[in-house]
Amino acid sequence: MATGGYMLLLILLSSLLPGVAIFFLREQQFALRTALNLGGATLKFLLIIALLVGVYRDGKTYSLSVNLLPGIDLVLAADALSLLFATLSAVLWLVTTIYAIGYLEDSPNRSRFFGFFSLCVSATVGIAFSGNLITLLIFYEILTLATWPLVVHRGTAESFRAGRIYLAYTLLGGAVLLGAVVWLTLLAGSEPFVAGGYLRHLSADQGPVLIMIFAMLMAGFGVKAALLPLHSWLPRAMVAPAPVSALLHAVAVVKAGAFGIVRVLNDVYGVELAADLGVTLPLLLLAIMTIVYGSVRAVFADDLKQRLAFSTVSQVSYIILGVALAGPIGAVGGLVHLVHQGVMKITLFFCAGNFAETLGIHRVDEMRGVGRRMPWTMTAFTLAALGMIGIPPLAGFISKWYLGLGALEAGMAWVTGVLVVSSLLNALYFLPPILRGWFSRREGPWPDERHGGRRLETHWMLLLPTVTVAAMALGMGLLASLTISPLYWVTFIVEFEYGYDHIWRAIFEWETP
Amino acid sequence: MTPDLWLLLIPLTPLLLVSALALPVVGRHLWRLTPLAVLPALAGALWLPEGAWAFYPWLLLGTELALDPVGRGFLLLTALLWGAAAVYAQGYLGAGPARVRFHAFFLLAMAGNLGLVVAADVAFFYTSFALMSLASMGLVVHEQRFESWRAGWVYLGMALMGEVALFTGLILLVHDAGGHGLVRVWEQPPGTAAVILLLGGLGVKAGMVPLHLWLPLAHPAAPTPASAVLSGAMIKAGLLGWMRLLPPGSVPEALGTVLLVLGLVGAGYGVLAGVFQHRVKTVLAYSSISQMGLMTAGLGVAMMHPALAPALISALVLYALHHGIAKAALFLGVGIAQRVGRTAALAWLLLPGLALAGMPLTSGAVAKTLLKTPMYDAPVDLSLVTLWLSTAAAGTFLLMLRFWVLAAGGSREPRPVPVSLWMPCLVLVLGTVALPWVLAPEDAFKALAVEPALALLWPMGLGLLIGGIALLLARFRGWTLPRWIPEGDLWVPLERGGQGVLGWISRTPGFWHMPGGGFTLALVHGLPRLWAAWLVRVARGERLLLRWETLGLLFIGLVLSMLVAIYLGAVMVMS
Amino acid sequence: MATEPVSLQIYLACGTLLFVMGLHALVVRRHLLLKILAINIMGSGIFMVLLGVAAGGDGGVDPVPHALVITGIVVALSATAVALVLMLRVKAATGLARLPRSGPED
Amino acid sequence: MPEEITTWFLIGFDALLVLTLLGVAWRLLAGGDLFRSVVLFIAFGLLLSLAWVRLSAPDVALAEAAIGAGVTGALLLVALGRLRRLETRVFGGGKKR
Amino acid sequence: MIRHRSAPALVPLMSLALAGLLLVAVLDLPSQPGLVEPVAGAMDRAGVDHPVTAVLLNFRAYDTFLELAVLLLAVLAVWSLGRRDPIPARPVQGPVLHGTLRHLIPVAVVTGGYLVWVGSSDSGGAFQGGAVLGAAGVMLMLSRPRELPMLPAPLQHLGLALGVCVFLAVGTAGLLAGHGFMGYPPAWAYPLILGIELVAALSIALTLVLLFLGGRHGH
Amino acid sequence: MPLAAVMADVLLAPWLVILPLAGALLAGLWPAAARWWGLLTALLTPVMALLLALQVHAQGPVILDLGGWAPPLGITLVVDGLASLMVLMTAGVGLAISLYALGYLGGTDRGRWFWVLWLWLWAAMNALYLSGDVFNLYVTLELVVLASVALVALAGGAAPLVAAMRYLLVSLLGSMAYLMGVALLYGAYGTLDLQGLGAQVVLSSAPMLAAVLMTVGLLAKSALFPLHVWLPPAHGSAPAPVSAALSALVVKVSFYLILRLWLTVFPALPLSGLDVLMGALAAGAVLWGGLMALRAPRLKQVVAYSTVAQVGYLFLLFPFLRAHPEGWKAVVFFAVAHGVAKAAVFLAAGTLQRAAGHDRLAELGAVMRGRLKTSFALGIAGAGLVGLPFTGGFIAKWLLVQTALEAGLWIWALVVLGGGLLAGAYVFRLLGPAFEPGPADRGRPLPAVMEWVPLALALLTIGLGFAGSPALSLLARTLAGGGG
Repeated sequence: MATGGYMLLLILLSSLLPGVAIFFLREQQFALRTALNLGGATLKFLLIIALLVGVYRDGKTYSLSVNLLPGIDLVLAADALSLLFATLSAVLWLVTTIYAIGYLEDSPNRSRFFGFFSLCVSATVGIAFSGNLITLLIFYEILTLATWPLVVHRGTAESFRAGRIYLAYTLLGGAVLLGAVVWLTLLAGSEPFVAGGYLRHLSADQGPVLIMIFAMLMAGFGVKAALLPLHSWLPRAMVAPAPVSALLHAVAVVKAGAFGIVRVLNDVYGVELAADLGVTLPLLLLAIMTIVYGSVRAVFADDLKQRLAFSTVSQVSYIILGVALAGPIGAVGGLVHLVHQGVMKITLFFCAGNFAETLGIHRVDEMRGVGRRMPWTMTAFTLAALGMIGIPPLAGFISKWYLGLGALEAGMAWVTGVLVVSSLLNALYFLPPILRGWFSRREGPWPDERHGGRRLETHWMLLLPTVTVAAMALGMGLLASLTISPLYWVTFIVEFEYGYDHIWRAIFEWETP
Repeated sequence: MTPDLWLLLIPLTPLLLVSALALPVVGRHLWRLTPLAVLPALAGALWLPEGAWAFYPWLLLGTELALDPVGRGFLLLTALLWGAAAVYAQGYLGAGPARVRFHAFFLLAMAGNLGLVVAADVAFFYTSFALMSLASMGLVVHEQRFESWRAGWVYLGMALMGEVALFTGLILLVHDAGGHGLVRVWEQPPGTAAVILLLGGLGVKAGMVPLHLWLPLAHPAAPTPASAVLSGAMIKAGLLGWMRLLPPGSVPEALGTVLLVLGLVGAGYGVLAGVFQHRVKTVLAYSSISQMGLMTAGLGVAMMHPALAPALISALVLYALHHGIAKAALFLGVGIAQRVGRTAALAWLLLPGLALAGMPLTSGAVAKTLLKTPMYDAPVDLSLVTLWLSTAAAGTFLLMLRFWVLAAGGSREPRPVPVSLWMPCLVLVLGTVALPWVLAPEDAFKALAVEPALALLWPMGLGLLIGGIALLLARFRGWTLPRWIPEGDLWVPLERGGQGVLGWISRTPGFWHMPGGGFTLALVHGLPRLWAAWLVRVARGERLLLRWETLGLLFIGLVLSMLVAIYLGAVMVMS
Repeated sequence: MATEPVSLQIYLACGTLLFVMGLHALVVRRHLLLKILAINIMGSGIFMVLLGVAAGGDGGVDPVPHALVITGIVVALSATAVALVLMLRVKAATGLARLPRSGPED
Repeated sequence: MPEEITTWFLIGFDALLVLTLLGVAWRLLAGGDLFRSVVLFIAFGLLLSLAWVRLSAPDVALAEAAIGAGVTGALLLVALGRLRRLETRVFGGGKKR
Repeated sequence: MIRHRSAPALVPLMSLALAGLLLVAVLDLPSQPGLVEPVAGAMDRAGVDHPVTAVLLNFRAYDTFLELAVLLLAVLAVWSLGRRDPIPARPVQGPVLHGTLRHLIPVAVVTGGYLVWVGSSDSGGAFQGGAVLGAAGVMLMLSRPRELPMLPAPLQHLGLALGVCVFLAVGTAGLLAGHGFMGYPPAWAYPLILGIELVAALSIALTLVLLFLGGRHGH
Repeated sequence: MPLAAVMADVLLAPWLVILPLAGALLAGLWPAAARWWGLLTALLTPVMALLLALQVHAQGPVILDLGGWAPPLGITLVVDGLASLMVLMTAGVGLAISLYALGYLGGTDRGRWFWVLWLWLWAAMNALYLSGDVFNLYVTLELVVLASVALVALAGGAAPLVAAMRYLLVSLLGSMAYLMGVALLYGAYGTLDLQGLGAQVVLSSAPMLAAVLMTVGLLAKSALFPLHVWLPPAHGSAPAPVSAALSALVVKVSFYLILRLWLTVFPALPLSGLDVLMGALAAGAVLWGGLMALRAPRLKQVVAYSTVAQVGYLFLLFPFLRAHPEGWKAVVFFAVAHGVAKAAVFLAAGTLQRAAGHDRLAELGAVMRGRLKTSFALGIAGAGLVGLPFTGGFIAKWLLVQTALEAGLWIWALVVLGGGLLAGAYVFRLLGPAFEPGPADRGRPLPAVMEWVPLALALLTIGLGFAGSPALSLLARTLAGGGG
């Protein structure tokens, strides 16, 4: 059973060890640090590819188990869902690393930054590969710890305030989560994640307790996923440097929360049980409220990054919405959005970073005419933003398509109304920057132009990752049916998860006319 | 070349060209190739075999492309118009700085328009539709005037509304059908909700009253070549969508009635609102609304009487072709008319205008005749409909009169007309005459018969009469046309109301601008203060604890209370 | 030669009272020397209780408590010695042979 | 009878001793003059060793007299002396406590 | 929270309550045999005749060892606190004291030695003897504060630690010899105990003197 | 196998007293080489402690009769899982403290005294952990007190001296209360042996009072709120290795004793009622200490108040003892985890303080940025205090919460979780200065060992994250109560 667990360990260490090493580098050791960064990121990427090959081609199972306490193990395991999230993290880490190297050129405390950055990624990958709830909790908390230094990286009073608020929320969430996990472990033991959940055998009178625990779990994971009453930390955490916002919002933190919710719903409770307990509907409603609220707030945010942050609040709840629909197609939509939102949002943050770093643009109304000055970045921004709205053929469209179908399948056609409202709101806050960027004329100089007179519109290390992820956002939608696409993968996961074998057919039935 | 690749090339070519625009050095000059991007489509429309079908499992959600007769007609129209407009744009835009941008959006919209014509599955249709809608936004606001921004916002807002309605409708269709290939979708009659959503969603694009509000704003605002394709090709996408997604026979007949009524209202209203306009392009825009109303009504009849559908559909295709070419010719002609003398201007605009009004020998005559003919065969009496159609034709003629007056009037500065302007225009003008003879020679002959010709001519006479009176009044009595209906008709009061609401929101205290909202506000500012007060209290307590009296008191107190606790515990255990 | 039961009770009570008296003084008196004395008195009270217990046994005088008390006396002496020196150092450092009423300001 | 008288006498002696002990302890802990407290403490130790004899613990009595009263007393006295000296030296003639 | 005004009044009250409870417990103590029987039963193997000494140096030798350690540690602690101050002027002045001390010291030395010796069979022992010896030393210090015939530092250290060291050595030897930690071979018990007592008494005496001096040597 | 066979016959436990004591004596007799004796002892003792733990784990608990005299008469050494775990923890932390002290104190005069006293303290703690006799425990307790008071005073200056004085008096008060308990127990049952007492104690006035006096006395020594006031000044103003020893180890000593007493001697006394009182005090400690730590302006004070808070967790012991047969193990594991983490934090704080010349949090940023290794250690160990994962603290927190929930005492679970939040707040407050903008400054030059030791201890904190099972199985070999 536990074959090749070292692979998983290696994947974890591939970011952890360089991270720790970087931590102790002197500020001036640029080449070594860059080599460690990129080496680690590339290695992780390659290892994950190897893992994928191992799982899908050779049918190997990977797991690793370390005893923590009697009856409680730290379990690392690679199933389809973990691989999805891990791959996303690995790829985006690689990209973000390049971006961050370019972004932080000449800024102080780079060693510290990259050290924690790598730690953060290690925790995220740990979350991905967690084989049971306790392991998930452990890495989830590590993530809190590793992220805080990044939030306060700039060291201003504002960032400390943001850091405090971030901590207050996440630690509280962590505490609630710990309580819930312990409680659950007492009830059902420390079982590994299993498709369909492992709580079925509990007697019926445990129902109220299970509901209580579910609520606590959702609260715990909901903090990072920025579910409605617990979202306030996120827009404030925007004071962090752009690569952090990018990774934080696209992959690491918010996704960790969403991923946790997915795990709980699918592999701990199991959708059926959750539906029987009646907990999916409240979750669904919460997700919907978050979606709408986040969008509304984004509309009124002037600061570009702030707008993106509220957009994240809204978009991450799509994932939760999808799984809370408690049907296979909705789950496809939710899970695929996990990846899609990540890629699109990271693009947006990269773009915001490019604007800020190159021209000093921070506010939406400063973006007038930026399309002419930075066409590549603006194109990337446009692609990602349109994807967020759900415009085909971008990645976000695929998510919304399945979410909509999932809602219909679940007999909740009204949810499509939510999607519609949200899409319109998304358009309302994403289109103005796009239009201003492309069609307005700039009068006067840029707020703070730094990269004037070069051949490229900005540093290549900023541009390349941005364009890459934008292309990914496009490709994931346009080529959604390829066997390497996230959609394909997610469908595979969900088929396994729900025991259906006809999803693929149900969605992709072609007949010659 | 296999149809597989060919079909894909139709939407792909413009996209490839867009990408090529981004090339470092040559990219800046590649915009000159824009007209060539329609060539695969044109060639496909002309030479691809009937029933060509291709399947691309890797694209999007699995994409099917196909070419059926309806598609062929629309493809021809689309390719022709976009090609003409592209050539025209070469000369029209000159060397403006934003030229590349214009061409980029132009190409994107072109790709969308071409793609939706050949799409044979719902997802690709929607993708193309969205691409076209959004990219045209770039065309509408291209000139960056206040007017174009206003038009652009209205356009975009309504287009997005249409998109989401379309999206939802499509999802409902797909859900019911269990697949998204068009063929599969047709197997299942659409549900009421889907029908309503699709009606509305596509109705925006088709300029269906009352969803037409964007149209009279956007068409005049856009650069002329863009107006041409907007009015000539893109609004037909709505019609095509209806034909594709709500095929007559599988939809409830009530929908046909609704479409018929809305179409007829639109046909009349377009004329009514159009004649009161004071700008050339606005008049043309209203004319489009009116014409689209006619086509909508035709489709409505087809839905009401599926037996008539085949004939009506092919008539509608022809009508769409006719209207597209004529309208595009008019728009392009407007651009030329501004540069030449009054007579020459009228010469450029006369033929397409007449065609639009249904002058015998033109495509209009054939199209109108073909459209009306099946209605005479309807199981119920549709004479009221046909009468209305004829009346609308009178209106159209009136509208054209208004158009000519406006186009020929006003100040003008003669400039040379480059070949890139007059050549496409000429092609289209000729097309208005040649079209029926090429595509449906038999029907063209039939339309020359006396009865249809009369049916076509009396409305024109009526129109001429009314128009003549008005002209005479204007000339000799100084009568001016009242501005009863503003440009964008219903939008104007809506906008005022909306501004009021927005103003109210912006006047409310800064709640919305606070990063965390009211709750967090209280949390962030209230709690720390409370917290600090608490800490001070605790520190005072600590000093108190530091005293030996307190310490001793607590020590002894602890001993005593622990004793009590154990005693109580013992009592509890005993009992 | 076991002591009379009544006497034993007297001594036991005395030991207890000495203990509490010492405790009270430790708490209430502020001079460190008095506090140190108080602790010694507490210890003496305990020793008295122990020895009282030893003398009250059934089978004669129990030698074990005696040993304990001797040990205890030595331990008390050690603690007292350290405490006295510490008191002197405190006095030298702060000028007071008592504990400040509040913590050191820093 | 004589045995009983002896018993009562002894009990009386015990009671007296105990009362004296308590009184001395009380006085010495009451504060006031530190020197008197120390002297009383030495006396207390000596009385205590008497009590230990009464409790049939001659070993302890010896130890108490030598250590409890003797050595501790000496330590207290010398500490008191040093305390006073610190007072006069550093703080210029402060008197007691 | 306790109001600090009420604290002084509350302390006696609560002390009284505690005293009452303690009295109840103490006076209520049952009459039990204690360890009289086991001690008596083990005396034949104890190596000494006096039960208290047997308890101190055999049955509970570990206690006594640690007690010596406490004493030593006390000196070390005192030393760690700083250098010694000179002894202040005698608390009681006058020639009487001086003369008395002169005669008292030899008596004390003899008494101390005797007490150690007699400890094995009767009341007395290392602590008592050591204390008396120490008292003699203290008196010596008091009588001649200026001209102290103090031992050199290393010897002081050795003398201080000797008791503990020897005790530890004997205890460890017992462990190594299989009698358990702090155990003696029964035959060797008496000489070993006596030896330990002697050394301990010396150390104790030195300790007491040094404690009296306070602080570590040097000026 | 051969090793195990040989070890089976060796009586290791006494050596754990003999070894550090011999080291202490040698260091005292040969002051110039004190540090080398100290180092030797510090290297040998952990080996011994590890062997002892392995032996106990393999063979189960043993009671050694000292001098061959069986319990009612003689003194016993109780060598069981609990004792050996504490000895092991002390040894591990002790080794780190010793190595650190090599750098921190160098060859100064004060350094010599540190070594002597520290080895005495170590010996005394080991003696206490292993002792099985209530009176013997008193003597060892006094040894611990004298050594630690002297260590606190070692810093010199008014504040440490006052702190030491207060500490001494409170400790002596506690000792006296304890001794009174011993007297009462002996008076009631005529024996001093823990097991023997445990077998006899029933619910009556004398043992009740004894239990209360001993417990409260020891509570004062272990600084449970509200008797904690002596701790922050003492731990906060002592030299860094001393602070580490006191906060990590000495506080645990009296806790250990309380645990031992209630586990072995007083299981017959009812806990229903007492558990609420103690739980309330524990919660009070967690809250109070946490709040004070949030307010304290100096690094070491914050850490000291953190100890006050974390001592609170230890005394969840009582609710757990009552409601859960295995509950105390969670608390013991917490004690171990806290010991290691707290020592690391204090040592790291000492390094920073030494480098910067002060430990005012607000002005510590530059040095924290300059001394990354140390800040890192502070961070990891701080995470251990908060109970973030992969540290022993997490496992401990997990166990506490698990125990509380298993026993149905969710309110104490809330206390633990809430306390974790407060801990998070003050630990991140400690780390905050490192992230302020500004120059990095390595401060005064320091020996490398002062940077590496805290880091190593911090990593040990992480190692403890995986020590849950071994520790619990070692604790399973603990001698249970005689009466119960």
